[in-house]
Amino acid sequence: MTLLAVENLRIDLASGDKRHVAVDEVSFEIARGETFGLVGESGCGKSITALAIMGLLQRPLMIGGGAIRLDGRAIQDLDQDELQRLRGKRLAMIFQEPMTALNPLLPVGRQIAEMFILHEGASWREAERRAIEVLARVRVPAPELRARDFPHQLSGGMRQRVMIAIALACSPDLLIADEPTTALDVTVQSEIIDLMRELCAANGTAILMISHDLGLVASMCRAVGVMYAGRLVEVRSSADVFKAPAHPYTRGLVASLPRLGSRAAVGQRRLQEISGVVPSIAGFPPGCRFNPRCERATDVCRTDEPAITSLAGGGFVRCHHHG
Amino acid sequence: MMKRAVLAVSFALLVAGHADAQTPRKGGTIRMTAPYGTNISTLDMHTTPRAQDDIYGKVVHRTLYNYDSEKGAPVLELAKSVAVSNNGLTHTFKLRDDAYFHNGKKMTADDIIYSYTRIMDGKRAFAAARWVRIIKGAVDVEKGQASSIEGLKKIDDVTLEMTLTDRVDPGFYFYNGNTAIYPAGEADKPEFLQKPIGLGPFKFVEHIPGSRLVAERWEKFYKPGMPYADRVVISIMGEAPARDVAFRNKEIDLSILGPAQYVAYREDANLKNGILEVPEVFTRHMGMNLEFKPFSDKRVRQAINHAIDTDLIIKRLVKDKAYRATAWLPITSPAYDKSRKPYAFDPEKAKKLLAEAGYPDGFEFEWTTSQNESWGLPIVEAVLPMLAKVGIKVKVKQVEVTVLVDLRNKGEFQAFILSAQSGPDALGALKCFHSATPMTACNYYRFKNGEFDKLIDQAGQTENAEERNALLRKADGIIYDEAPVWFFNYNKAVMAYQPWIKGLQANATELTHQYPEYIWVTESSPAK
Amino acid sequence: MKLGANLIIGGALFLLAIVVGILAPWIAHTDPVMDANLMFAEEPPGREFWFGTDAQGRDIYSRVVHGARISLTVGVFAQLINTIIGTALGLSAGYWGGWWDDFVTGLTNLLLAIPSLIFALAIMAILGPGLTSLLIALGLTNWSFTCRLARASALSLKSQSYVQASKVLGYSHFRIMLTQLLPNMLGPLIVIGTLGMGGTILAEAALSFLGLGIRPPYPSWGSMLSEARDQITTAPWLSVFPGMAIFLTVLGLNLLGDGLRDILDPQSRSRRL
Amino acid sequence: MLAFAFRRTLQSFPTVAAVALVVFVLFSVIPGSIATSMNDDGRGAMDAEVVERMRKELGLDDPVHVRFTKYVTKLAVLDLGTSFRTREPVSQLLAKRLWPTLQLTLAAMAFAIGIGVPLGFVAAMRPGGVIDAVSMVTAVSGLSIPKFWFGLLLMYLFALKLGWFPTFGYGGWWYLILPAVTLGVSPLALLARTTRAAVLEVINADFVRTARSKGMSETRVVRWHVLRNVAVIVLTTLGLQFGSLMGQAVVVEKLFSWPGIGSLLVDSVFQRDIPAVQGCILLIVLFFLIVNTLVDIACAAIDPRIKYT
Repeated sequence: MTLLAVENLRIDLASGDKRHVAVDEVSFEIARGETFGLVGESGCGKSITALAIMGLLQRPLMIGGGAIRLDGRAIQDLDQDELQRLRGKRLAMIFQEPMTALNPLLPVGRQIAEMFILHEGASWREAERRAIEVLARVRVPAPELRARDFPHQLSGGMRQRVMIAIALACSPDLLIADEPTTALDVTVQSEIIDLMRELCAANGTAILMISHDLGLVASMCRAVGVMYAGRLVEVRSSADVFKAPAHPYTRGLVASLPRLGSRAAVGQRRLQEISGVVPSIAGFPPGCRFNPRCERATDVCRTDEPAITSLAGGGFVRCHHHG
Repeated sequence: MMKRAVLAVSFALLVAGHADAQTPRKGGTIRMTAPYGTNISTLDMHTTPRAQDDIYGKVVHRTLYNYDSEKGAPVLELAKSVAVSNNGLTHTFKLRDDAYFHNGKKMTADDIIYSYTRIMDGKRAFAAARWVRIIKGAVDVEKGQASSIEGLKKIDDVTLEMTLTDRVDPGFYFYNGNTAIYPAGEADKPEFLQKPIGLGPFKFVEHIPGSRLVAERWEKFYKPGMPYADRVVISIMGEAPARDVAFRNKEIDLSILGPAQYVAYREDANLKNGILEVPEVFTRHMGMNLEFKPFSDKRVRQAINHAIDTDLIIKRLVKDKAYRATAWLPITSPAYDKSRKPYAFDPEKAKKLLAEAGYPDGFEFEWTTSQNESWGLPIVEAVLPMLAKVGIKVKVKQVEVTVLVDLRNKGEFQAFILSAQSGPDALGALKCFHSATPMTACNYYRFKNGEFDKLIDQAGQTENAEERNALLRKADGIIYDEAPVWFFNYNKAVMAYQPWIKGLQANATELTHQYPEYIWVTESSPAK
Repeated sequence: MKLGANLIIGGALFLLAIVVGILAPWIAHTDPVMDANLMFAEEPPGREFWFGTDAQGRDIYSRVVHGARISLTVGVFAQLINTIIGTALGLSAGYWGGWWDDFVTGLTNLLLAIPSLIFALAIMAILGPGLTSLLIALGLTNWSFTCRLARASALSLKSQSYVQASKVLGYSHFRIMLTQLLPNMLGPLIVIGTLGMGGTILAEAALSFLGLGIRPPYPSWGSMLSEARDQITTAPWLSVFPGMAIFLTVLGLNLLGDGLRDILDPQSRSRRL
Repeated sequence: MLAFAFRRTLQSFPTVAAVALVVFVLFSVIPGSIATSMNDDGRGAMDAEVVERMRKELGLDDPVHVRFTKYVTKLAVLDLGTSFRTREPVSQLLAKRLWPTLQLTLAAMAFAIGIGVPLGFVAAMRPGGVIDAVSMVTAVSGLSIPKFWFGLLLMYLFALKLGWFPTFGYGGWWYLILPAVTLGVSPLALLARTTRAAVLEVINADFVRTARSKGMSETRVVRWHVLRNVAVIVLTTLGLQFGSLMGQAVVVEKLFSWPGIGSLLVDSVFQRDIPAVQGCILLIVLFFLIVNTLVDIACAAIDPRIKYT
């Protein structure tokens, strides 16, 4: 029951006459109702992968190859009309910055109501009424009043609830959440995550969660894909990733997490950071793209690109020295 | 040169005469233009000295005299006859008994007395005071020492006695548009400025300030069968290029032409038959301040006249839209000396004269000018290199006309270039050079010549016109020789008119001043 | 792509005008004032007179070339005065705030409300036509946008940490304004200044049309164009060449300003100009 | 909103007062006078006595402080004085000119908005494309041409050669077109540029991406989410441009013999009709303040973040 399958996706960045490959050889699958996380540092390509799935890539970015299948049907080449029918209805997305992601000049109720106009042919009056219902569902107090508020009158958490309300208004099959809590206060983060998980579970909506926070993703998702410099370097179940990270980068991510309760087991190890910086897409290093920052790097890492190695218990890793 | 001028005059008269030969058509609209600025400055004629405003004045108002373009002299308009006393000072007018104001009231001697007395109101400044001041006792009213003008007496409703201070022809004074006759009392009401009432052939309808003035036929106008046209529209169009387009586009019937357009219209097969030319009574000149050291020497002033190739400027720059000035009085003046030759273009002689006067290396002077195309900057720009050739350097000071006039009146100049009215009253024009005339009046040059003064005084006392003209001719010759100005040209006014316009008058005092009752419009006019 | 084109075409046009102005005495064929020969008045463009001659028989090419000097002097210096006044007032107002800010803001609003052309017209009428008058009239009346910009920049910059740090370090206000604030707003100021120069050249032409332009006989493009307008049908070359000179130079300045904006002031796309 | 309008009126009071002062000062030192300007056709028909009498009648020779006190006390009761030239009350003079000027400026603005805004939109839709390049070069060209020359060229082309419009005159909308186009061309260019920039800014905003993610067609994205936001920016530009529009109107009105405030102002400056000059400038400033207050109200109505202050 695969809902979404991303196969060998490549995203190009055209700049002048040159083309850079921003994302390459990205493949993963999400089943109906499943939760899948995509983790990586900023600039690794996880957000544009999400935009590619939504069909929202804008020049100079474009899909360079591979396929994105929804229920087995390739959607990357669909025309705009068909894509529009998918977006919002079957695929929905929440963005990182709820302040800028909402139109400052329109009441939030109206911004939710648009969904019913677009996808369910409702009248404005009907749509406004249902917008209030949705607001209630995302546990916004006094939804009738809030619906008339403008974004700048709401708190960050409230705004993100509105975003969730918009995204889930038409009960999509897949919700893509791009760093949904990064811009929020820590105290409201978990509320939002819980809300999302709960509503999605109730609707049978699958989630593609995108974050730089491995801990958050692992706690929420069944499976995790780790991206580095435009490539997936490891795809595993969340449990496995924590237990035995296969890729040195994943290991670094895991090690940099503060973990309550597990500190005793691991001993008094200090939180680690991964040294070095993410390479720019204009100049990926030859061989393994992680090699300049990898403590295990050898000559082969500097010349040959590592191939995919399937791992026991499902998933794969892309490393010469995994394990 | 002279021949052409005379030809032009007769041509102009021919046009007018020919037009009258046909049977005038009744009806139609005359679309005039007011070309000298972007407004009609006021609807109260008494306050304004501007030629622009008198275009409206001629349409709606009337004065005691009119200027007869064919005779070249003022003629009685609101009076049927005038008797002059033996001493030449008291004039008794028999007024028209058929002239009605636009409010239906009949004109009487009271209206004339009212109008002239209003003009002399000492608390207010009416430009026309300059003319009315010739009436005995008018000055006392102006100074507030009397409430009525002593020299104006009503004998009965249609008889008016006017006593003057000097032996002059009152026609030269009371043909001026700003001495218009108003119905007694009306002009003191504030609404008069919004809806003026006059005696003219057309009745005021509307004035959109800055755009147009409309007047319609006055049915009770005193000349039988006149006016011919139903309406007069005066469009206010100060921009020559816009006027040019509008005329070619047949949106206006009359347009004053500048030099550039004069050439173009003359060369255009369609337009060349609709050009009316008149030698006007204006003398364009560079006035010199005789108290400025170099200019105090007659030889320097003559040298300047010799150094400038005036004919060339008239031919090439002014495009023959002018007649070479041979002295102060214009061609149409009865005192004009036809035999006089203008200063010859002779730089060598100019240099010699300068050397004799003690300026072998020339000198520098400041020349105040406006932007006017006919008597301003373009002329100055053409003269600069000519004066430079004889060693005279010129510093150009460009100002607005308003400022130029102000500076001239205060005597704050070394030289200026302007146009001055030099007719039709020859005596009045030459009086400006009389040493008794103060600088503030019009002797801006501070000209002083005993012989000249004597001639002018004599002429003022002479009754016989021919004798007087002979004296004035001689005086004009002194001006020519003394050269307090650079004699540039007499204006040739040129007006383009559409083929359907008939009955235009070649008015030498100002070509745009048309008595509109004589104008008629043929069927072919596109205007309704 | 297009950004570059703006900059190059605009810069080239402006540079051309400047070079022509500088080289005027060498590349002009005749003296623009004294070489008037009425025998050759209103000759159409030809081999001897490239752009034809004017009513006084002066070579229009030479006058256009010399006109570059006057027109550019007016454009550059008047705008420079505007920029200096606007920056000084805006910068100090934004930095100091208080009554001074209120005063400057009021002054700016005043200037915005009186159309600058009308203000300039009044000043020209008082001072009389001439180059100095023009510089004053156009230089004192067009600084409101610059002032608003400088003030807004100063307001946002003064809370930045490095400016705060300079304060802590005890730098004088004057030094902070000059060394910390000014360099950071230079980009947008240059853009506004470049665009303003074009406006100033056009304003000079408008004043000439209204009869209060440059002091003759030295030519400016605006006065040439204005003088030639009567002959626009009979001798079109009289107006075409000075008109094109104005058009191309101002076009160049506008393109240059746009191009500079893309480089120097990228975030200001929609700043209310 | 009424309270806002009221407060704005109060706030603009110092501006109006300052304008009155500046204008008074400027025109008390101007050379020449109404009396000498009467001779501006070079006929010299004003004699010295009349000039002197006129100066006295109009109080031109009074000391500055006397004139200023007179001016201010009159102004305080909204009396703009009497025109030196026509001897009418200045308010009456202005009233006659108000409607033509409103017609002209509104028509010019309508032209500028009607063409400039769509042009900016089209250009922004494909930045860097051919349409963008052509429309922006056109816009910049409109900004670079001397107004009176442009007006003359229009006159020749559309009145004389093609005969589509009358050359001059005041009447129906037919007469309005050429002057309005002449006047509107530079605000058009500015609006096109501003709109383009604003659209580019808005179209790349996050909330537009959100709108797209909802499955909205581009037309709806523009209609529902771009237009409003662009409108705020464009409106503000419009308000500020109004001042320079009134300045340009001076040139255009003179060229086309349009009976508006602008041509009255130029006449009055040249004829030294100082009360009329003062009245015109005050009216223009008032115009500007009203338009900008309206713009602010409109912006506040569109943008909930703007408070009436």
